[in-house]
Amino acid sequence: MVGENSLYGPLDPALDAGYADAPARMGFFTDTSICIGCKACEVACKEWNLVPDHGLSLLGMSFDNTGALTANSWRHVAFIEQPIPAGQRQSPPFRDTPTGPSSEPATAALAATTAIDTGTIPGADPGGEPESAARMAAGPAMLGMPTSGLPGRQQGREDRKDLRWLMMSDVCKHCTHAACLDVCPTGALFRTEFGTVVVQQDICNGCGYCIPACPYGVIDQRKGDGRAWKCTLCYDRIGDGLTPACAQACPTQSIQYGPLDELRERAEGRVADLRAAGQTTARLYGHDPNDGVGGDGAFFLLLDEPEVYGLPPDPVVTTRDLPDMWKRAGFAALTMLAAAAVAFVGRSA
Amino acid sequence: MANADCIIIQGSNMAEAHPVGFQWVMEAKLRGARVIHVDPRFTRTSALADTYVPIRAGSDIAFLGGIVRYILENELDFREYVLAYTNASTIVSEDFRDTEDLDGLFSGYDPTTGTYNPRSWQYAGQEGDGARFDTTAERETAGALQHESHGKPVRALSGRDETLQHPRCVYQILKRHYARYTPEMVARTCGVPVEMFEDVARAWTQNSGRERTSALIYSVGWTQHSVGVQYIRTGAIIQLLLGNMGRPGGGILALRGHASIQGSTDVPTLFNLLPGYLPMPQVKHTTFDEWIGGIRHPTQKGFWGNASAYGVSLLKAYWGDAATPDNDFCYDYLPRMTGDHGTYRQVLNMIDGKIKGYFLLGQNPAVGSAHGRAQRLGMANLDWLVVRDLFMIESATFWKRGPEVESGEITPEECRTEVFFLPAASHVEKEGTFTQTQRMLQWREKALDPPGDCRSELWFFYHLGRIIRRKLAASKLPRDRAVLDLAWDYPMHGPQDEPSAEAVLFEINGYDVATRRPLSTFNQLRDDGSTVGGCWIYCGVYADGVNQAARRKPGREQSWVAPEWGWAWPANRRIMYNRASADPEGRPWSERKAYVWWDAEKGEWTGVDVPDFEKNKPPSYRPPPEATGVEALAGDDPFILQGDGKGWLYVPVGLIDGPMPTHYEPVESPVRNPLYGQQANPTRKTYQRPDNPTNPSPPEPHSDVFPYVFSVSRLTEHHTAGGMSRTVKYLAELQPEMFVEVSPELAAERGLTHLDFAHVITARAAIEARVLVTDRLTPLVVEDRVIHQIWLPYHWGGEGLATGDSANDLFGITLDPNVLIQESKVGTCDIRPGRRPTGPELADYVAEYRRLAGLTGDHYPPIITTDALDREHHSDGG
Amino acid sequence: MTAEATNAATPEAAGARPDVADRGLRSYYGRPILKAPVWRHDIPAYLFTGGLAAGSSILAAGADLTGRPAMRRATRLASLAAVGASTYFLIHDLGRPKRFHHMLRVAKPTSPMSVGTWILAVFGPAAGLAAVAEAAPLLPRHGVLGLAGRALPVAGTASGYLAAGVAPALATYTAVLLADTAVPSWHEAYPQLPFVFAGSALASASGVGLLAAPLSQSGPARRLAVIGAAMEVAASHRIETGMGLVSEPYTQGRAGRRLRAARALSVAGAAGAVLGRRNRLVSALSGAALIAAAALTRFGIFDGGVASAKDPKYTVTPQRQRLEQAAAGDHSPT
Amino acid sequence: MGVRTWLREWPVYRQLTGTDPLGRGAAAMSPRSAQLAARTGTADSMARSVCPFCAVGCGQRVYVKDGRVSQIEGDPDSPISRGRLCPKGSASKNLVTSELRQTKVRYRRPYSTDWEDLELETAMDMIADRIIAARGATWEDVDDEGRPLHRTLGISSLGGATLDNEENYLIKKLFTALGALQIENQARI
Repeated sequence: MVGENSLYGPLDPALDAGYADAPARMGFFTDTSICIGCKACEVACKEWNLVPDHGLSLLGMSFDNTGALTANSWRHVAFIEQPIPAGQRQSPPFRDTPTGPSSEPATAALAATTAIDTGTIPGADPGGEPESAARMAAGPAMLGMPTSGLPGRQQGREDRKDLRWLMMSDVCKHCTHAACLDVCPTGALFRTEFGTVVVQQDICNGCGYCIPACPYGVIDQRKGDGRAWKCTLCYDRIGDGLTPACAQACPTQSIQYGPLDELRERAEGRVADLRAAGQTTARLYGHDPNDGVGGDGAFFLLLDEPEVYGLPPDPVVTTRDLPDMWKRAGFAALTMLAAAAVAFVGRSA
Repeated sequence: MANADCIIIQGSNMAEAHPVGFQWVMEAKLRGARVIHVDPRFTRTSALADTYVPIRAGSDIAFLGGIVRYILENELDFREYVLAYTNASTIVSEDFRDTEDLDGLFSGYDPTTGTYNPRSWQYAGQEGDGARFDTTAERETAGALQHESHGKPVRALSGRDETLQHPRCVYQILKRHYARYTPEMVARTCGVPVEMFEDVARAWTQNSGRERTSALIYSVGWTQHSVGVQYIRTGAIIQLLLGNMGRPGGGILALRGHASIQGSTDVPTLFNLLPGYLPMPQVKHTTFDEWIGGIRHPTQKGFWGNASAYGVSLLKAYWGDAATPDNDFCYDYLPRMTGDHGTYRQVLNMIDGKIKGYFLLGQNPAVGSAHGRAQRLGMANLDWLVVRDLFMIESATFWKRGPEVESGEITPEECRTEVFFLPAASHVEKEGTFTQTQRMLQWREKALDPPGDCRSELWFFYHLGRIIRRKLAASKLPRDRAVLDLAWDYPMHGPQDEPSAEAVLFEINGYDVATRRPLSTFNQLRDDGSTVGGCWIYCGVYADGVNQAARRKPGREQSWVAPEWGWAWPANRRIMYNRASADPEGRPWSERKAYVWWDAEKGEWTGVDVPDFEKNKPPSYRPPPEATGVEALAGDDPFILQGDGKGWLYVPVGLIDGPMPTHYEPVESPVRNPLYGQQANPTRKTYQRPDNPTNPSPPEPHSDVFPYVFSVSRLTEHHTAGGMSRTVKYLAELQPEMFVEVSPELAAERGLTHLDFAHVITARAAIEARVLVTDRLTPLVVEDRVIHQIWLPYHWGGEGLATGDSANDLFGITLDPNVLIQESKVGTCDIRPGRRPTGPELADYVAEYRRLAGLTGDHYPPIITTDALDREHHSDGG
Repeated sequence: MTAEATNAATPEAAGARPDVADRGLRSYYGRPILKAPVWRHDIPAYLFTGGLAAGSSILAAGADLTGRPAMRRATRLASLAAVGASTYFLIHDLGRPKRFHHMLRVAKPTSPMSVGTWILAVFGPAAGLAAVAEAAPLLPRHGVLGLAGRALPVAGTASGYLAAGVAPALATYTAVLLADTAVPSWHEAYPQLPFVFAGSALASASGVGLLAAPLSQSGPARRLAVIGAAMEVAASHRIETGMGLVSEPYTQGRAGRRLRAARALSVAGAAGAVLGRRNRLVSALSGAALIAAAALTRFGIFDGGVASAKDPKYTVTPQRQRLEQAAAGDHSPT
Repeated sequence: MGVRTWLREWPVYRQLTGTDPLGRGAAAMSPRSAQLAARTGTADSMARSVCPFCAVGCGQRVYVKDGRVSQIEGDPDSPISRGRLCPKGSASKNLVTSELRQTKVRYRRPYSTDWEDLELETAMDMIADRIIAARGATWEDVDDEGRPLHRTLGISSLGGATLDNEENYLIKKLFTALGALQIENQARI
């Protein structure tokens, strides 16, 4: 049903997509604070969905050799090493050890230039932004200590106080307002009764429009195949009451699957616990129905700013402005006709 | 484990090597447990721990010894538990001399054999028993492996001092032994800052006792050392002193790396063991009785009292009707050990051309074993080699590809080894049981038949035996009787004539010969030949004719102990020695930690687990003086497999390198032992020959040629030698290339750049890898100098999708004297930027390093580096 | 690479003092957050031909109305050729060209590409018939064909007007097509983009008129050339300067070069159209310039967007600023 | 297919007549999506197995369809693993179905530079002959003091840590009867 929030704002996507009596909206809650970076999610996903391998390339991005979400990697585990104290740690490990400056900013900057052939288009390009990569690795610690700059500036012993190793399993966000779905000209991308967003491979003709439309850079085109691919939240499994492959495999339940409402509740509690335990940087990402995409079907608990994990800090679905866009186009069209009229009326009569 | 209040993980990278097991650590953490990780390198385990403590590889005993001292000096031990359940109060012989007196040696050392005479280590009044223990032979035959299930035989009765004040009681001896392991000494030796050490000591002790328990987790980070067994012993001493053994949330958890590595020692494919940890006879055991006599002490307590029944039942299982009381149940058919026949001895014998044929069964020593070069050269000098694997592994193609072929040391045209590659069945294409790391047997159902020529080992060995027996059928040779008399008919099924695994499991379980009724517990085994039992500790897995290992009652439908999932030995007990979870009177130490207890009304032991104790023996039971075996166990002797029913803080007999753990430097170390004049384990097993050089260590000169400490271990994404992961595209791509991790400080010192190539050199080999510069490695101050450590994964080789040099090529061969496990977790090396030389230049390059290190001719590092012995002789008046 | 990257890691090279560095851009190993468009040259080419077809039909209708047969003939044929090319480009760009007809499965107002498909479905045949009608004079006077010959001009005129009616939509929806993406420099440009495309559509069509029509008939084309070029230049100027950081990609690299060239050619073309009104050659040259300008504009705009998607800073920085402004009011953690 | 049904299945028609005017969900659903189901549900058989990698012993469910393994995933019933698997365990299907997996006996004769094919029966027979020969050539009956040895040191074996207990039992039983003492496995490595 078309409603005022059909393009922006809180919404029950399944109802909006015409499912009269839809089941509860299902989704993922990925708690990065208990992720052990084992990548079982990446493998379990590929095994179930028969996704091709993404190729052999050592990226030097800590233990991340996948690089990004692509048509051939529907789960991607990010690794970030930061020379700062992790909130829970009770004694700084490297205190009194003869350590010099941290290497992380420099290694991250080098890693920013490594190339990957993921067998997809555009896949995962090297960024050419070594400086921002360096700042990612430096971590937010300096905010707390204004005197020190990026680790690496200071010299001498006991420079590295501690080490924090962030790990996060990224996935398609299954947005409430999914730009990829709305711009799809064939209806290949569609909303399921569970509120998830799926590419129908018997329909997709590889027009590629969904790819620049996604504010998270998730969906991607597979070389040779020509079609667009991404996480389906295991549409075939959840239809049969099974758990998606990645969530079932996850050894520590960093990836949790269930009704979105329950997950959001659980997540709020988890953040509170972590904050109480001293993890002041813990925050939720994508859980808010009032955000730019109407809330994500797959949301996260993060320990640092979103962009550090390769996520946009404040994504807004492009179709929010679509009505304005059509209006502007309309003006331009009328202007064309007017211009033509003027041109012909001129002295011809 | 989820019930622990504190979890100390040391010598293990659990989150990476055992991710799914790690879920229980995370659960405990969510319940508020403190998780501490002690490791040379910051790993994915450290990332999830509350506290990470960087430590110098190979200095764990110094660290743990420091904890022991902290406990004893501050009297933080769980005294009631210690008094009741350990040998703390036992008085030791007055002849005993400690490392305190002998600069790192214990009394009884014999420089000629490099072993101890443990006579002086015995309990007071039992010195004679030491003589029954031939340490030299014990070392050669890795005798200590039997400790997997029981201590060495000792007599039950011995003097005790319940006040623990007697200067020669175990408690005081322990206190004196560890007196010098002060926090400052720990800092000097391990590079662990004092306050970090004290933080760990505080957490460990404060989370132990009546109300709380701490768990200790280790894995091959501890076992693969020249003093590996003593690492574990030190952990055991701490857990006994703190009363954490046999209690929920406590104990020591050994994480093992292979699906059935526990099973492969229970039902061993090891030269020195027979099923159920019965020792393979030594040549001196000419009769059955001598053999059994070597296992059990005539007056000992405990379940090993019945060793003869276990032995006879095994021989009956092997030779069936041919085994009779008259012929000692075919005891003569058993081969005899005359020394070390271990895998590394074998490899060196191969190089020397003494071995004709070699079977590799799902094993890839060319990559997975220490000193890969020796492994490959050995295989290149065989008559024939049989490789059974899923994939074409490096050990099958050593004659075609590999470093030696590259360097010209092996050329196919001149390599005589005849190689058979037989494709194996995968785990889904055969049925059978795996024994996992907590001794649980789980039955695997068969999903489908193996493809093509692929077959199970069960098929291969059954039919191989069948063919050999057919070929020998006419033989009159006495040596062939053992083969022809073998009980070797198992039902077969399926298109491929697969033998029945259940029939084999039935035989392992054991049955009554007359009725063929399966036995339900090893107490039913007899030594009169009336019972068959293929592996006594597994007796009960087929109780009531039901395959107990195949039980799969969903975990959520039973208690957290889940006794109806699979079957654990012994007798389906999930926590061994769990009698210790109750106090001497049989009451739980605390409600919070209740596990099993004595139910006075019913007159039986009960609880959430199967009591690891005789069901109806009351706590008050005291055995008659003449009693032996099980009967001799008192109602408060929880350690039912130990000779005296107690937990051993001090091991009077059974260990080759001393009754108490002592810090020795790794065989290859950049520093002098800060604690004693004795540098390294004086009883370590060495093979001093030119093709097995050892990097020099202090006090030897030239140790600076190999200035860095290196360690190797696993990644989550790969499995051991990579045969099951580098061949799998979804795993290969996750860690596509061999790499080496270095600290930024070392990178600066050696000019190494992130992602560029570097190569690592030891006296054995030089290998190359891509550099990962990371803060996860940190230099440490040891003995007032900076020690750099580097780390490499050992998964790579020349075959498969992701290929690279093998880290294990860097190691030489030096073994722990107790179990003959090699030291492959720590060594010294040099690292240089750029790729290693190739072809013949590679060999020259390594040779040049040997020359610089003075490793020319046949000079080898001395075993003894203290003059304490001479001094002792003089004091004894020569 | 190594050296420079290492330097880059130090704040000096990052051009950041510590306190600034903290709030400076951060990213995941510098990798893009967005996926750049996978479209090849077909799409910018289509943007151009689509506009050309649209403009031409408008001009053709005007010429028809005001009795300028030569100009009518030229623009109708140009329109058919352009819409033909458009169809080719659209199908050729598909990952699965054989499935192009799946575009007709749905009609989605939320999808500019779907809307465009239906627009083309109407415009194409109409423009085609109008062009075919130009063949009427070639037909024999008598018989069935003769009948057709007499009917065609009427039908041509009718369908010509239909095409002209749809044409403005065809010329401007492509602006929405680009703007309705997460590509920062395209999306932010959505208010101006339709005018850029409308203007250059008119300019390029008048270019055809100037090229093909005799001086006597090309008056309107000249006026339209000036108006169109003016619209195009004015609107692109605002895109290149008015959007802060996300304007940057339009001024740098290939996009910058192409847009600067386009502007020069537009101005020259418009000037030539006016000044060369008595010179066939000058007129033809300015016509060609206007057509080239239109093509370069589309390619330039396209390149600018792609560049903005490939660099995380164009994604993160504006969003950060938005958040900081929002947080300026309340300090509740995000 | 009549024009009618064709029309009724045309998403545009469904958009105009149904509950999904924007063509986002119900109207756009394809026939394939409409009857999509998990392939575990349609498997011919399911075997309860155990992960072959490390020693934690995680439960696995192995699904077979048309004589091929169609899926391997964690067994939620297992109290050890609760249905979870690490990346290696999760890659088990790839392990058993890998194109690199060897399914034919390969034979390399002495001094040869390459592999050749060999029948399984022949290979078994050749290996049996070699064992008997090696055993005969290296048999030790007694030591120099006349004490029984009853063994051969001419044959070695390494492996077992990834094998079943039943397999290890037969290996030890046969080798022991043959007097082949030098049986070792990963436990010592």
